[in-house]
Amino acid sequence: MGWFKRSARKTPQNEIPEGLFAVCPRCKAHIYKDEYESAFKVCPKCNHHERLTAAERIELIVDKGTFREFNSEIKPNDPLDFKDAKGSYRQKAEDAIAKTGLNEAVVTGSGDINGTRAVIAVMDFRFLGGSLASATGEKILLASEHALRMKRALLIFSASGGARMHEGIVSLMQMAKTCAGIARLDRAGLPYISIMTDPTYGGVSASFATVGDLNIAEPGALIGFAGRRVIEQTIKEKLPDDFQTAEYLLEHGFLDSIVNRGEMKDYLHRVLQYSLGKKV
Amino acid sequence: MGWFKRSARKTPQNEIPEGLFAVCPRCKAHIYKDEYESAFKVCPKCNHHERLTAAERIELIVDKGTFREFNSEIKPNDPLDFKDAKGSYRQKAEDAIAKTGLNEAVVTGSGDINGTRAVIAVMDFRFLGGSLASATGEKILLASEHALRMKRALLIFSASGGARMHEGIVSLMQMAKTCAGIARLDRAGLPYISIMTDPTYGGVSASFATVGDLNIAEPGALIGFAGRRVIEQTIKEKLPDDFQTAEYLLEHGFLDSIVNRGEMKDYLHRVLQYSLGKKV
Amino acid sequence: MNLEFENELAEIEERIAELSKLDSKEHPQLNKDIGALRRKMKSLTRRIYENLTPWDTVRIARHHDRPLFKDFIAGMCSDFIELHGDRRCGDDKALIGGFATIDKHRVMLIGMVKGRTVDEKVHHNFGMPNPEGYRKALRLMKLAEKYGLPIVCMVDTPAAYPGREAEERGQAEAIARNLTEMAGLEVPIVVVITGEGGSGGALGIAVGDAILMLRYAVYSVIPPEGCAAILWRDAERAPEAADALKITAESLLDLGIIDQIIDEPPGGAHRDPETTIERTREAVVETLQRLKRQSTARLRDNRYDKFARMGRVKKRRSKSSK
Amino acid sequence: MNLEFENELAEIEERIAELSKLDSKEHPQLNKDIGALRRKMKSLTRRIYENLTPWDTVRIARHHDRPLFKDFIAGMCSDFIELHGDRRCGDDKALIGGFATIDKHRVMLIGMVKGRTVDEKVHHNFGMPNPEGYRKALRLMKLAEKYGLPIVCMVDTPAAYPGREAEERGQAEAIARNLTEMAGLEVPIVVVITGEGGSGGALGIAVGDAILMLRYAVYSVIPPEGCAAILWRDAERAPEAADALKITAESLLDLGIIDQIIDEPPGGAHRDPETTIERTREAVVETLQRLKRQSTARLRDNRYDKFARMGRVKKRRSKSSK
Ligand SMILES: [Zn+2]
Ligand SMILES: [Zn+2]
Repeated sequence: MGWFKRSARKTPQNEIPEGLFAVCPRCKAHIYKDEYESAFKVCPKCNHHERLTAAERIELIVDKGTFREFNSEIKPNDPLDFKDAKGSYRQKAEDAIAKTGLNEAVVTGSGDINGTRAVIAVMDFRFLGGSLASATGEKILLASEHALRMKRALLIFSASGGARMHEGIVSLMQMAKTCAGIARLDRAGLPYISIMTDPTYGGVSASFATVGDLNIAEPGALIGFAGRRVIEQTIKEKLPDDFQTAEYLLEHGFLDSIVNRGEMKDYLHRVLQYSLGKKV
Repeated sequence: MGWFKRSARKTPQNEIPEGLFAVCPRCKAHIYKDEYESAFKVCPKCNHHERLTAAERIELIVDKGTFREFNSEIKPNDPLDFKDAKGSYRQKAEDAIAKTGLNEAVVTGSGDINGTRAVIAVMDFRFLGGSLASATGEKILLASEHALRMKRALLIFSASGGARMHEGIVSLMQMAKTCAGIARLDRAGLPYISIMTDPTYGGVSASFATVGDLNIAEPGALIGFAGRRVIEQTIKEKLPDDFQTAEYLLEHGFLDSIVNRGEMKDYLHRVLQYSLGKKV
Repeated sequence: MNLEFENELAEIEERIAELSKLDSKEHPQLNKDIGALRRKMKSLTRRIYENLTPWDTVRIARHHDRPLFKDFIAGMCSDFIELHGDRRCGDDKALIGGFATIDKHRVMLIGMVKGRTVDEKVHHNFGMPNPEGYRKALRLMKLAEKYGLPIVCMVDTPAAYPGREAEERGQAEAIARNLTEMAGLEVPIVVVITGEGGSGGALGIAVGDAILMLRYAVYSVIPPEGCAAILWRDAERAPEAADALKITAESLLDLGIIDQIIDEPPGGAHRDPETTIERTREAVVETLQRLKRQSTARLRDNRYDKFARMGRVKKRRSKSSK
Repeated sequence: MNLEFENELAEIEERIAELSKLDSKEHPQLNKDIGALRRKMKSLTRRIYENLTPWDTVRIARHHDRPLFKDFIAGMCSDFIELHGDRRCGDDKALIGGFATIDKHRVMLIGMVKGRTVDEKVHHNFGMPNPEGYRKALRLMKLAEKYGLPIVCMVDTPAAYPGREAEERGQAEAIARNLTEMAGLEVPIVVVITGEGGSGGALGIAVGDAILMLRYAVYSVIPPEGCAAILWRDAERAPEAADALKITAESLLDLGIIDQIIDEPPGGAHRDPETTIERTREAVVETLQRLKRQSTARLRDNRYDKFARMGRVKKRRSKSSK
């Protein structure tokens, strides 16, 4: 947990030139930027799914004009008064806020998916590596409580390097906290769908992300508990190339399905029709 | 299922000479017959656990004078009017009755274990290879219903080559039938302890024998779904020597514990104290 | 691909095909001849299929062209979303399942996949599930229970796979667990035996409130070949074993093991998969409608009674007690 | 085996040992001298242990002679029946459990086993569980729930094992499942952090109604070495990280993460395992008595509230909305 700095890949967004073309970070194909953006950053050549911001994700999934955000004012806590070599966590958080325009690494709210209302949480990897901390956990718990009250499905899109070590043990506890919320939904018979996007690691994969009624992933997403480098150091061998990819997890029984970004919204809508039969 | 004829080992009882000594079928040690019998047929040299009859098992486990048998009059059914090259199933069953003095491959009843009353079912491999058939299934179901009514623990000692093919599909259905009884005990919070003795295969291992709250086995007991020979024919390779032994199953996570015969009664009594706390 | 008892049919089919190539202007009798052949074929088909031996039925149940689970999915469902994985170890390819819509009914649909080409057969392990298949099925059934969806299980497997790793991962426990859990599920369970009902491997998803069976499917505690090898020491005597084991739908209905036979078209499902699948769909829908009216507690009690009755033994006075 | 901040103590201990070998008849001052040394040692011990840094505490928590789970079992329980296996794939040696009797309380006792000798350490994988360990723990917890037994979890692990097969068998899912299921269990859960509380690997059995912690145990989201390597690019700066991470019992009590500190004898548990274990037993028994009085529904609600409170963020007006 907390290894997100290491396991995080270079954010390839930087590699996209300013001009007319975007460059696919995997296959290096040049793609018309318009085409790339309208395909929500999926490479038409190699199906690489580039990371999305929370806003992009919401635009992709939620019917236009229906998203109502919850608790956007919740900002990072600093329970440990944490400082490291490069300065204070407080400053780091302020910088992330300034950079992303978000107050935390997750955006929560309710919205319609092809007309079916659901509660949705979307993590944003740009905000401190999508790390799970007290405010992240709190927002997710509040979202699950809203879903419980309103008898709605909960959908969480994960993108995270793990727990946010700057909040120490308090961030670890968010794993138990968010799972307690999921457990209540489960007892109430309400659906919880987890969608894992690249990357989903550590404290997030070891809590709410992997205990969906359905666990879904985007193609090529990296998902795991420990980071590849930590494992290679531990076992002293090289891991296969496809280690911890969504495809690898599907083969090992941990995913219900891998869904292309372009089909995700319709897929979720279809799935919700099965899951809400008893409740609505 | 139904392969018991093949998977059954030679009954080594025949190898014990009539005289003063018994010969251990595994290590070939000569053991004073008295010593062997008073150790309930466990070899003092190599800890080989020889198969026991149902009567011997009950004597070993149940407090003297407390065993009350259920439904001893239930005898094999012949739903298919089954005949094979060597004659009718009806005759075969009559022969088994005459040979063993039992009416079926399982003896059921209630009895005390160091003073704690329980419902007990004990299979006897001598009766048509301990095969599961309609009367066996019926007796086990009735035993589970008795345990449910009386709020007692159910203990089943398995010893079986699998389903009794002479009763065809009806014998297969006993797997579902006995498991339905176990499911009711489970919902009622009542303990069900499975003790697997040599051998436990096929329709018995794939039904009540492996879904105990606790799965216990005697040392060296062979336990599996398919017989070794069937598997070797299928995969075209030799299996390791310890394949399907109790020790192998323990290592693979399917047994709570391997318990020596001499300690079994006290062990079960200890376990019952934990399992009945809520009910008695 | 013909079964030997269908040779005569195949010959007539061939003659019809030959005649159909001719020009009806040159052969004025042609249409009449073809009509006669068709009538002959129809009555012959009926005669053959009314006199099938149990062993013939086994051959039909295993027929290359018999509709497989994927054909049923395609033919019966207006929607199917496959859900993968047991969340423990793997995603079995021989036993699959997912959300499905049959008529207006949203259900969890589960079944064995055999495959038709050699590649498919290997990929799906010839329809022989490993423990992770049974565990995936259970996971999906529990999900169905949570969502209040009825469960439909379509059975077509020679057996649970008798492999080394299957044993190591607890094939016996996986099946036993399903039998135990299915007994308690709080949603309707409809089982359809569509092809081979191979022993515990079939039963592992076949504990239901209603057990339907296609007319030429079979359901047996042991394959007839295996039974013959044990009891007659001769696998060639499988036809005798098939007879003795009472494995046809007709026998199983008599024995109270199944609740309903779904009729196959004359000549069997392999001659007319479409009609077979349509009849199956109708039977499943009717059954779902009936079961959905029952309360949860009632369902579960009835399911218990159903299996408790199977092979119920009348208590008899034993000799000794006179 | 001494920690460097204990060197002075070790020297005095040595002198006492030397003096004790002398004949008190020849050295009339001897007893007085030894007495003085003992008093000095006692006060020095107190002074050292009152001024431990968090990093010192990490060293104590990992001390070779610190009582391990098996020592606690032997010292706390009048009965222990180990129950093996996850019923899926294996029997983890790093995370074990079973029925236990503590005082008059029958419980399900679960904990990590580290081992003390090299062989033991290897056998128990240094106390780092694989997924089957967490799944075994969950199986036992569900069994405890069925039987109405309280659960006691003793935590002492550097981490969940970061291995290839652990990933393949779903280490993340196994821990996540436990967090989710433990939230809903209908029996009391007492957690004791006895040594290293290593991140998610510890939390996987540490969702409880009462979280107790030995005074010199640690509990952290990341090992200080790892944190230092990431944040200071220098694992040697672990002491700073240990400080920043607030991983001692005292800090965790302040943060509302744990409920109670179990005091260790002066000089730490490794100097007096017996007293440590006895105090742990007393604390566990007291907690069990208290929790057993609560109703099931109350327990579960309280447990939810307890974790929901952790890191609760006061809503603040954001800048943008003024
Ligand atoms: Zn590309
Ligand atoms: Zn011997």
